[in-house]
Amino acid sequence: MELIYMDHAATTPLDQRVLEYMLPTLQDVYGNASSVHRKGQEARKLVEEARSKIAEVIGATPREIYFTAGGTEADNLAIFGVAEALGLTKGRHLITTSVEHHAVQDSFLKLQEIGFDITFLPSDQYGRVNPQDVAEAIRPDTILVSIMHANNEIGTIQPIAEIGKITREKGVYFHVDAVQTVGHIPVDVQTMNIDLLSLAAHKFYGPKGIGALYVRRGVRVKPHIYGGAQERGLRAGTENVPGIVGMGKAIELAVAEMEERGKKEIYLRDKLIEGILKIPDVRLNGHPTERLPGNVNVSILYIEGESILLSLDLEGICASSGSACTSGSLDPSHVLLNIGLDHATAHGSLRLTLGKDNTEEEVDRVLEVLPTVVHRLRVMSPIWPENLLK
Amino acid sequence: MELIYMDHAATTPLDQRVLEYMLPTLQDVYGNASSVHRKGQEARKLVEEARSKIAEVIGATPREIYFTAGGTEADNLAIFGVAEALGLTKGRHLITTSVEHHAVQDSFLKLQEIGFDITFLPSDQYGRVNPQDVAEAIRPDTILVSIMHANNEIGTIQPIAEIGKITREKGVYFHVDAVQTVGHIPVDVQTMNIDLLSLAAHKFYGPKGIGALYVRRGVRVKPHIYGGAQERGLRAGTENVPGIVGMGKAIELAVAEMEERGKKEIYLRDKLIEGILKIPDVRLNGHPTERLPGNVNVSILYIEGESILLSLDLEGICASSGSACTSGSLDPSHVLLNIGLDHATAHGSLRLTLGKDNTEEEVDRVLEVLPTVVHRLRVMSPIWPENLLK
Amino acid sequence: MEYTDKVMDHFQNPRNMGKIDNPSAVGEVGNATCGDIMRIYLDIEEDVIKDVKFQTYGCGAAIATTSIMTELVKGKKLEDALKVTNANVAEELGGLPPVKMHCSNLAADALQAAIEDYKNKNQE
Amino acid sequence: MEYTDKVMDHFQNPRNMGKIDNPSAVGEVGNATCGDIMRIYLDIEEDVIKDVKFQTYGCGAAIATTSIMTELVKGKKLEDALKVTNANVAEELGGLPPVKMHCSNLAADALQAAIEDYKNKNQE
Ligand SMILES: Cc1ncc(COP(=O)(O)O)c(C=O)c1O
Ligand SMILES: Cc1ncc(COP(=O)(O)O)c(C=O)c1O
Repeated sequence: MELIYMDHAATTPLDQRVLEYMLPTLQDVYGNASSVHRKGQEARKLVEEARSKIAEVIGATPREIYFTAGGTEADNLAIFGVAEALGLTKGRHLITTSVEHHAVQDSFLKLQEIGFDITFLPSDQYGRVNPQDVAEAIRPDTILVSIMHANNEIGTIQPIAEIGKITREKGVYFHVDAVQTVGHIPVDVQTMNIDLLSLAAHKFYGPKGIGALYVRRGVRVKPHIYGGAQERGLRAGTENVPGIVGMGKAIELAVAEMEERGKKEIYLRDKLIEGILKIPDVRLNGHPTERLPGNVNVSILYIEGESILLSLDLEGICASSGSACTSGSLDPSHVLLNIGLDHATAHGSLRLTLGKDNTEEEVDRVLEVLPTVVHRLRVMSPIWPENLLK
Repeated sequence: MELIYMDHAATTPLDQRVLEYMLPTLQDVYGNASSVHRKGQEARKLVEEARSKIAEVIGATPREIYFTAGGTEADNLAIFGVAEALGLTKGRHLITTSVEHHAVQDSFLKLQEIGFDITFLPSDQYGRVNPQDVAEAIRPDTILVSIMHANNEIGTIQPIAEIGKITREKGVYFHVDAVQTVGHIPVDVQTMNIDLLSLAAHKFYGPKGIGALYVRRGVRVKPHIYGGAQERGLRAGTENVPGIVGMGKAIELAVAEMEERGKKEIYLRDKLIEGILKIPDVRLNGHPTERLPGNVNVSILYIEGESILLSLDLEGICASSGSACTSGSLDPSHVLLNIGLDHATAHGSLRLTLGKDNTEEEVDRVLEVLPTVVHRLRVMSPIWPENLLK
Repeated sequence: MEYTDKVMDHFQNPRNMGKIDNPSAVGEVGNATCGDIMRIYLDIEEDVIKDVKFQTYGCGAAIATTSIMTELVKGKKLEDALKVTNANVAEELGGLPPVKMHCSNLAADALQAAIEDYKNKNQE
Repeated sequence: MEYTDKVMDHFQNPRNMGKIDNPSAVGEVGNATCGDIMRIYLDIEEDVIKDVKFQTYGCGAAIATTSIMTELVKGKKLEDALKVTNANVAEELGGLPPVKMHCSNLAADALQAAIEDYKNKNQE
């Protein structure tokens, strides 16, 4: 049975061209990039090349890019870093949304716990935030607005450029979690007026365990991890040279091939959505058009997500769900709840996220398998209307 | 010219057997280890195997091992994590030494800045801490003692087992930064009574960008990075599967070959030390016997460290120094200053750290080259006694 | 999820899945908010479970535990059935991931609810 | 360190390294605490630097900047020498890493100290 991987929002395979590019740093270029000697300097050179590539792609300068261990750490650094830099002087109010990734949400909950004042903006039924709401929420003591570029679960893209205009006008820092968008859709920190931007390589066919935070020149951020003087004092720890080098290569390839990949993914995505919506009692989650090229998210009524995933997995199809059983907590996805789904509908969510190597045959196979799986589980379900006790 | 790498304390080459073992996770085993489907589960399996290997080696159970992005993050997690877990209840006093790595020292300085009370214990001229000093420093409000196992600069090994007895008796958590020792000399959290232990893979021929914190069952620690539910809620972020898997393999090999590697390194180390001390006006830094198998650290009077490194590098020899010019700050190594060296002597430090693949020929070559380099720089130096103005 | 082969077998081929027309008793526990609902139909003759069927809304563990529970109690006297189920549904499955242990409790609760229903009806 | 080839050349083959017996003037700046000491010997005839030598304790950049500075001022009139050095020792070297820029200042200071010494002696 051929495996069909449709969980690219969770992680992407490492592009083999990236692996090949990384290999020297896993072999002969083993020096510590902070060492004075040639083994250190050859590593340093590759690190700085990667930094330049990343900067170029998002419209930044190399000195504005700081490597972290991933998207989560980049988000933590941005949020705790700004809170600490400005919390005792400019103010203690921060604004975010109710549909952020846990890396952002939980950082804000932590800040709230230690006495910061956090506004969680609502979203509409598609998961979109209203820029006007952002404008109205900003106060004199607001130090940061943090809003994701696109949602990892439902794929909805936020009006970042519009919000950036507002935050810039009001003189408030703007952080954007772009973990799901960099390498997939255009991101430009200049035209979008972004001050801090989080990236993670493993979402664009780069290695796991490496990410970066863009920090606009002059923006004040305190470190979150203390120690050596790496990353110009903002992020201590021996540089993950292979990770950094792989991230640089991956972003280069992703941007070069973005248009082509995007077109194909959108075509397959729309075919998938159309096909799945033919199953009765299924609803699309997320925005119908303002959504990531590869994202499909539906709620399938009367059945639970994990059991759908297991059934698909038995057919060789890899997917994900916002069901509590897969969320690592007792509740289903806060994103699904916050766009207005009830618990049962959220439990029945199914996310299929396409990548550059998915094919139309794979989409066809999913559309063949899924209705059977759904029917089988519904027949088993005590809440399927046909099974209700009279 | 053959390259002679003697900077293993900075980082080690990735063992090719480790790379081979990692390769599948850089290719076909690309799933997110937290995913329900088979691609996730095959990654999860390898992650848990690595966790078990690491646990076994240090005398822990798998559930006590938490992966981080490196030694620095492990140190930060231990120190900030305990401070936060106990700071509002048990007390706000923590004890460490004046010879810790920056990852520990700077974490404590940060805690001090936000109102914790930190005792920095002095060391003797060899960098060793007196267990009696630890016992006397412990107060009712002491929540943590953090002392490194062996010093990364001067190689001195601390009397960890003796200190562990004291902290256990007094009921105070004991954190040990074992980044320089795991895989090199025996570490056992049971016999040494250690509650938290930091590890970094790239110091024992594993990959960069991955480390771990051992947390004894029942020990209370708060997360330092917030987000997803990975690592049972203590460390958020998509698992660095290749890093974790490589770390497991590397520790397995290091422990299997520890005795053999150690014997060879000690032999070469002692030959190096003996030979270098024949140069006039050179002193050994660190303990004469209680030192890491591969560590040589000397101060070469009248000349400065970076210029020694550059000169050696031109001869193909990779080494390091505690000179300010290489420390990333304006001051020379705090370790060298805190064991009693004056600034000039600290600036003239040279560290040669041996690894498993160094040979006697390489040692001989260093002993041939170094005197010439030293002499050349001394002739250039206005503070060399022969150059002093009458 | 790290499910055992036995769990996956019961998930794929659930035993006694479906409903009983005119059952002696029905028990249902859980709700869609918490993510698991189990319904047990019993056909009881002289305090012996002649037939048992289930319907489950929930994760793989929920479906597998209900399935194996029905196997374990089928043909048993009510008093023995109550003992069996309280004990080791999870064990029978070769273990469950820690986060899924509540599922085996729920399966036991569903059976109890059904037997309770039977007793209530028979008292009348 | 990311030194240019020119820096490395001057570090490896420092020009005018050594001392002048009976110099017209000597200047020394820095101290071992901060990690750099530079000493300049001058042989001056009719306000022209006939010969210049240096000794430096310090990092690669410190040695290279002193070396190139001596090259730049040798044969120059004192007033021109003062101009040259204040300007672009670093530039001549093809740039220096940011953390090393103070070295070029120090080299300039050393020359100034030596010329100062000369002036003081000549006033007497
Ligand atoms: C939107 C978003 N933010 C942050 C993260 C966290 O990234 P990582 O898991 O690489 O730390 C992810 C992915 O998991 C994400 O999708
Ligand atoms: C003793 C010690 N602690 C902590 C660290 C930090 O480890 P890393 O640089 O891998 O984060 C190091 C190495 O740099 C070390 O030698």
